[in-house]
Amino acid sequence: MRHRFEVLVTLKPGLADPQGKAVESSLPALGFDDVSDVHIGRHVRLDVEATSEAEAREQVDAIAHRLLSNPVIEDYRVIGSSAADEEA
Amino acid sequence: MRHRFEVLVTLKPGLADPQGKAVESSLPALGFDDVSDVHIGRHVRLDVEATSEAEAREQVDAIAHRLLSNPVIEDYRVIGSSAADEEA
Amino acid sequence: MAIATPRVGVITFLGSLDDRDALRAVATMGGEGVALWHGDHDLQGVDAVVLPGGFSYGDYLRCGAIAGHAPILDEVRAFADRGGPVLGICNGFQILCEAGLLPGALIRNASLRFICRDVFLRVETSQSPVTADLVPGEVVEIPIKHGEGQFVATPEQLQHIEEAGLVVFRYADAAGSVNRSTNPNGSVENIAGVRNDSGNVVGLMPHPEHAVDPDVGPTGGQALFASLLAAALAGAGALP
Amino acid sequence: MSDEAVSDEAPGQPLHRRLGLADDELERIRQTLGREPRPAELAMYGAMWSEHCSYKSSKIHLRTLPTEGPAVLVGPGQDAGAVDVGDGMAAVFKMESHSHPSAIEPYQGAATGVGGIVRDIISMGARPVALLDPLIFGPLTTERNRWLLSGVVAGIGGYGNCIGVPTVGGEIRFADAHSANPTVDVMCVGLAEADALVTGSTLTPHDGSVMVLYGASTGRDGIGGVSVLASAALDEGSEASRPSVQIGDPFAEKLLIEASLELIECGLLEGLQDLGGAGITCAVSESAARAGMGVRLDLDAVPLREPDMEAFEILTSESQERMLAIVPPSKLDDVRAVCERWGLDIAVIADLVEGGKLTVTHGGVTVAEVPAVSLVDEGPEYDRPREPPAGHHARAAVSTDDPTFAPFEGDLRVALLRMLGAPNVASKRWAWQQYDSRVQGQTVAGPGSDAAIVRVPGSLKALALSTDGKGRYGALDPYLGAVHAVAEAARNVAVSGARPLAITNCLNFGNPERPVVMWQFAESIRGIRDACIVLETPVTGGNVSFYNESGGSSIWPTPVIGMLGLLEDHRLRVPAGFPRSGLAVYVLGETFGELGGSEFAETVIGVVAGTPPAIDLVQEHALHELLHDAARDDLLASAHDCGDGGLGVALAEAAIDGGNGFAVTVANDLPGHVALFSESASRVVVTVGPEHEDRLIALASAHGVSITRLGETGGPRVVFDGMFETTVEELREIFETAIPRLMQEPV
Ligand SMILES: Nc1ncnc2c1ncn2[C@@H]1O[C@H](COP(=O)(O)OP(=O)(O)O)[C@@H](O)[C@H]1O
Ligand SMILES: [Mg+2]
Repeated sequence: MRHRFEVLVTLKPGLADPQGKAVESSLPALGFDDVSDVHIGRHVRLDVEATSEAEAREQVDAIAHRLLSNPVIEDYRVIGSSAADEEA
Repeated sequence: MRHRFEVLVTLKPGLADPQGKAVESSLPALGFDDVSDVHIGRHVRLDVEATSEAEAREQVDAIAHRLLSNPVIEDYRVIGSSAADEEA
Repeated sequence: MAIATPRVGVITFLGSLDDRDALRAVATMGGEGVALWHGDHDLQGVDAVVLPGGFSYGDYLRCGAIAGHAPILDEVRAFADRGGPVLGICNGFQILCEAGLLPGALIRNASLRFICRDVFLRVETSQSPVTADLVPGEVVEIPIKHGEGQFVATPEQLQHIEEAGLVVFRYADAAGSVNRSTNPNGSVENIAGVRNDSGNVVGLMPHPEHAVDPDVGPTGGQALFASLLAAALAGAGALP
Repeated sequence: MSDEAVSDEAPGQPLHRRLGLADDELERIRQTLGREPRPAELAMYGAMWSEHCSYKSSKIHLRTLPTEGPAVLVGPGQDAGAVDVGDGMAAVFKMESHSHPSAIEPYQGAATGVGGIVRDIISMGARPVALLDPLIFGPLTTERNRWLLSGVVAGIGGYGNCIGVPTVGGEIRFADAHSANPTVDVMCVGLAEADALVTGSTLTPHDGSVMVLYGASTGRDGIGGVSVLASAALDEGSEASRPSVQIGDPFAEKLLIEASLELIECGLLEGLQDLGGAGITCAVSESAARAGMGVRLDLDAVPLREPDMEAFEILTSESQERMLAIVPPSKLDDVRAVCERWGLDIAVIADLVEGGKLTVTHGGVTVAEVPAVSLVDEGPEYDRPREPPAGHHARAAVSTDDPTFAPFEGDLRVALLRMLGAPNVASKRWAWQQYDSRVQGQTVAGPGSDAAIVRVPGSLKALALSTDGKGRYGALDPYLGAVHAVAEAARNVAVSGARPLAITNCLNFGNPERPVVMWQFAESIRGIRDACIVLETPVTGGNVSFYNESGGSSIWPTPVIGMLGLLEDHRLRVPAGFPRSGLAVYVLGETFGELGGSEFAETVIGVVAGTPPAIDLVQEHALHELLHDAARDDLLASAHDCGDGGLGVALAEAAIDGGNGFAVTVANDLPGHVALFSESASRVVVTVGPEHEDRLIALASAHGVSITRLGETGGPRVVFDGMFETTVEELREIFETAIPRLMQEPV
């Protein structure tokens, strides 16, 4: 069975985030004065063929750890397909 | 009150996604043979000060549309703080 | 007795761009350049290894991330463990960080823009294969050309990097003074290049291979390549 | 295929019209086929007979251009032109526009523009060695124009930097008329061994050979891009064409470069073609027509990025980063091995057969069956009506609105500073510092010099490259605008000490169906022709970009010229800046009262009016010969041409560039502001050591070029004797910070 996951990769707190900073500092000029703590990371969506969701998730976890994130500077979390549907 | 949101920005379906392709084709060499449809986008986290969550979300929506995404080639969706806690 | 010519391997990854330039620089400085291929498990018995600049795999995921898993990295790791001199330039530096052979990481320039221009680097240590012939405090002029050259590290890493003297170069001015205005990309502590604990692996964002031929740029890379060739001749990386 | 699938614009229109085909064009197709065309066939003709692919409105004019000369190896008609640079080497070069896509998505539009022109160079069998990017935007006073400039520059850098081809030059100009339609042209230059050039005549495909598509898979990118994007003005359709924005993949392009060159080097190919406008249809039909053969094309063999693509979509998709090779079956395995090594997918999509028919099957059904030549060579050709704008002839006589005759009471120093800080003149470092100009290690002089100088690897020779357009002049007089563009491009090459060899061009115009635009076009062609004949720089190729109009108003008629010159020994290259103090400053050429269309008129007086400067092409040519000989004899310490802003700006730029001031006396009969800022053609500021002054004067007189001593270089001060003085630092500050300030960035 095919399982769809989303992986959110975020910068570890405290590290420089030039993109987040750039977005944050451009907001007031656009009329958004009440926004703070903007951080930019990566979003990865992928499908995994596996017999169970647990097995698929294990693979996604390994991929996220080994390739999609750099553990020195980034954290990640995996959202299963169900969570992905919780969209606004 | 302060509300935390996450915005997921993804390429519109049908557009070429060189980033996703590069990741996808590197996976077999790492021993992951069962992964397909890899797509890479951006993840943005931000805090908004507003009297209600609805008002805050409205702002996030406007920001996502005007600044965080490029509507010509990207879609976005907003995940409220509640959904953001649904993490694996 | 004939003087041996050091053999310096330059790895081509998919998306490497300055690989030919690095080979040419090795030759210009009197070494023999040997082209190596990312997919091979073979360093062809070279005396030193250069990971060149470029955009391996487009740097699409994260600079150096995918190349950091290339088959040849196993050999580079073993070579480095034996003490062989390894130099990562720009994308090569990013790959070495991703592969865990050097501390820290490189993220987008503070300006969010690609920058191509000449910079001055202050040499911080002579304990590295590319600075062995230089004296700390000396200044060399070399071009940078990168979009993701901002060096960052965790606080613990950073403390170790500074305490153990792992910084090899800092962005400076012509007089060697290091400050915010001489920092082109926001790197923490103006760090332009670092080494590993044993000193034989070095990475830097600037491009010494584009600074050996006076007709096309500054010449601050000459001393670095001369050092690297000398280190290669010492043969530290040879198999027992 | 339903009609709806092709386009949902202009519902109610018959299919052929929605594909951009006129009624008489449909009739022509009926006659060729002897029957009603099938939908896929209509899509193919629609793409191939579009203005973009067929040059139907421009052909009869382009034919009048001089295309032959001793150095020309390959003239117009191939993917790119080629000139002999000696030692068995050929320089291949071409320019193309990506203006329409850049107006919609500046980053990707510009990026894919780079990708497209680079593939043209690869398909000639040449290694791309340099990029140049002439750009024109609306004023930076609006957020949209700033966004366009940022995006385009980032896109060019993002793509060019990632494929390892240095961006060594270009230009950026600003004009209101380009606000809605920015002009984004890109030139690529490559090098190949002359006898290894891939052209229709060097490689011959055989019956039974196959066509191999390699590189990216095919998606719904830019479907109808040819007919919709390039052949219709942006007003309609720009919303609708959005989903077809193409995303560049420079990493794939880098692999294409390496794999393609290796395939050629190993002798595995019988033909090579890039995929650009009109996608597979164009590449397959052109290859077939060129070989005088037929093709059986199987669309089911094309690797698709999206499922369920219709035949017409696969046929006209403009997905990027794809190439088509003709391969004899015996070499197929070797080709596959090379591509695999470079991580590229390949697919055999067609067989070459006797005859001239292009047969296309999809899902086992024949969807098209047309003579290949009919797509390529038998498209319509139009001699569209031309008409000068009202009042043009009146203006050609001495015009009273010519700013040359307007009195000027202002401060000359302030005027000079304002011009140095004007966006057209100010340093474009902000842009070109975002480009890797060093990769490949051959850049002797990159952006910021009059001509870029790129060594031919392994030799002392170097290519000298410049791109120039003269928008203001062209707007006032398209003939003169074109002549000046060629002359300035050649002069930029000549001041470096190089000899101009040949040009490519990109002709940026409005809607050719408007008689005024067509007149502008014809006048421009006439100007290019006259200038290229006298300056001995034949035209080796080019590109026409029409329909640059919105809401009924067109861009300025802007032919952009890409000049390629040769420097026999790069060590003799002459820099633009004053390299040291104690040099004598001379100006070569004569200054007349010519402020029509000048930078002074626009920036200081606030008008774009008058008659552009006259130009004597024979005199211009003599100037180039003089510069060449003076450089060869190593007489010159510096040379910088007088362009926008005339002598005053040229002196200031040379001082800023070299970091040395000067003291000069600009004495002639003209009023001060005219003497300083007149833009009379064919002038160059040079410096010489005292020991060479006599020889330079003698050489100038031998060439019949007037020479005037102005003063000397040295010190931090800039002195215009009897007029005003300032400092190099003051000039530099304004020149360097103007663009960042306009972009509202910290300086
Ligand atoms: N978009 C650009 N890309 C690269 N280089 C540029 C660009 N715009 C300007 N330059 C460089 O800046 C310098 C000055 O440009 P310009 O004023 O147009 O020169 P000129 O007046 O001599 O034709 C040239 O070296 C040119 O190559
Ligand atoms: Mg010039």
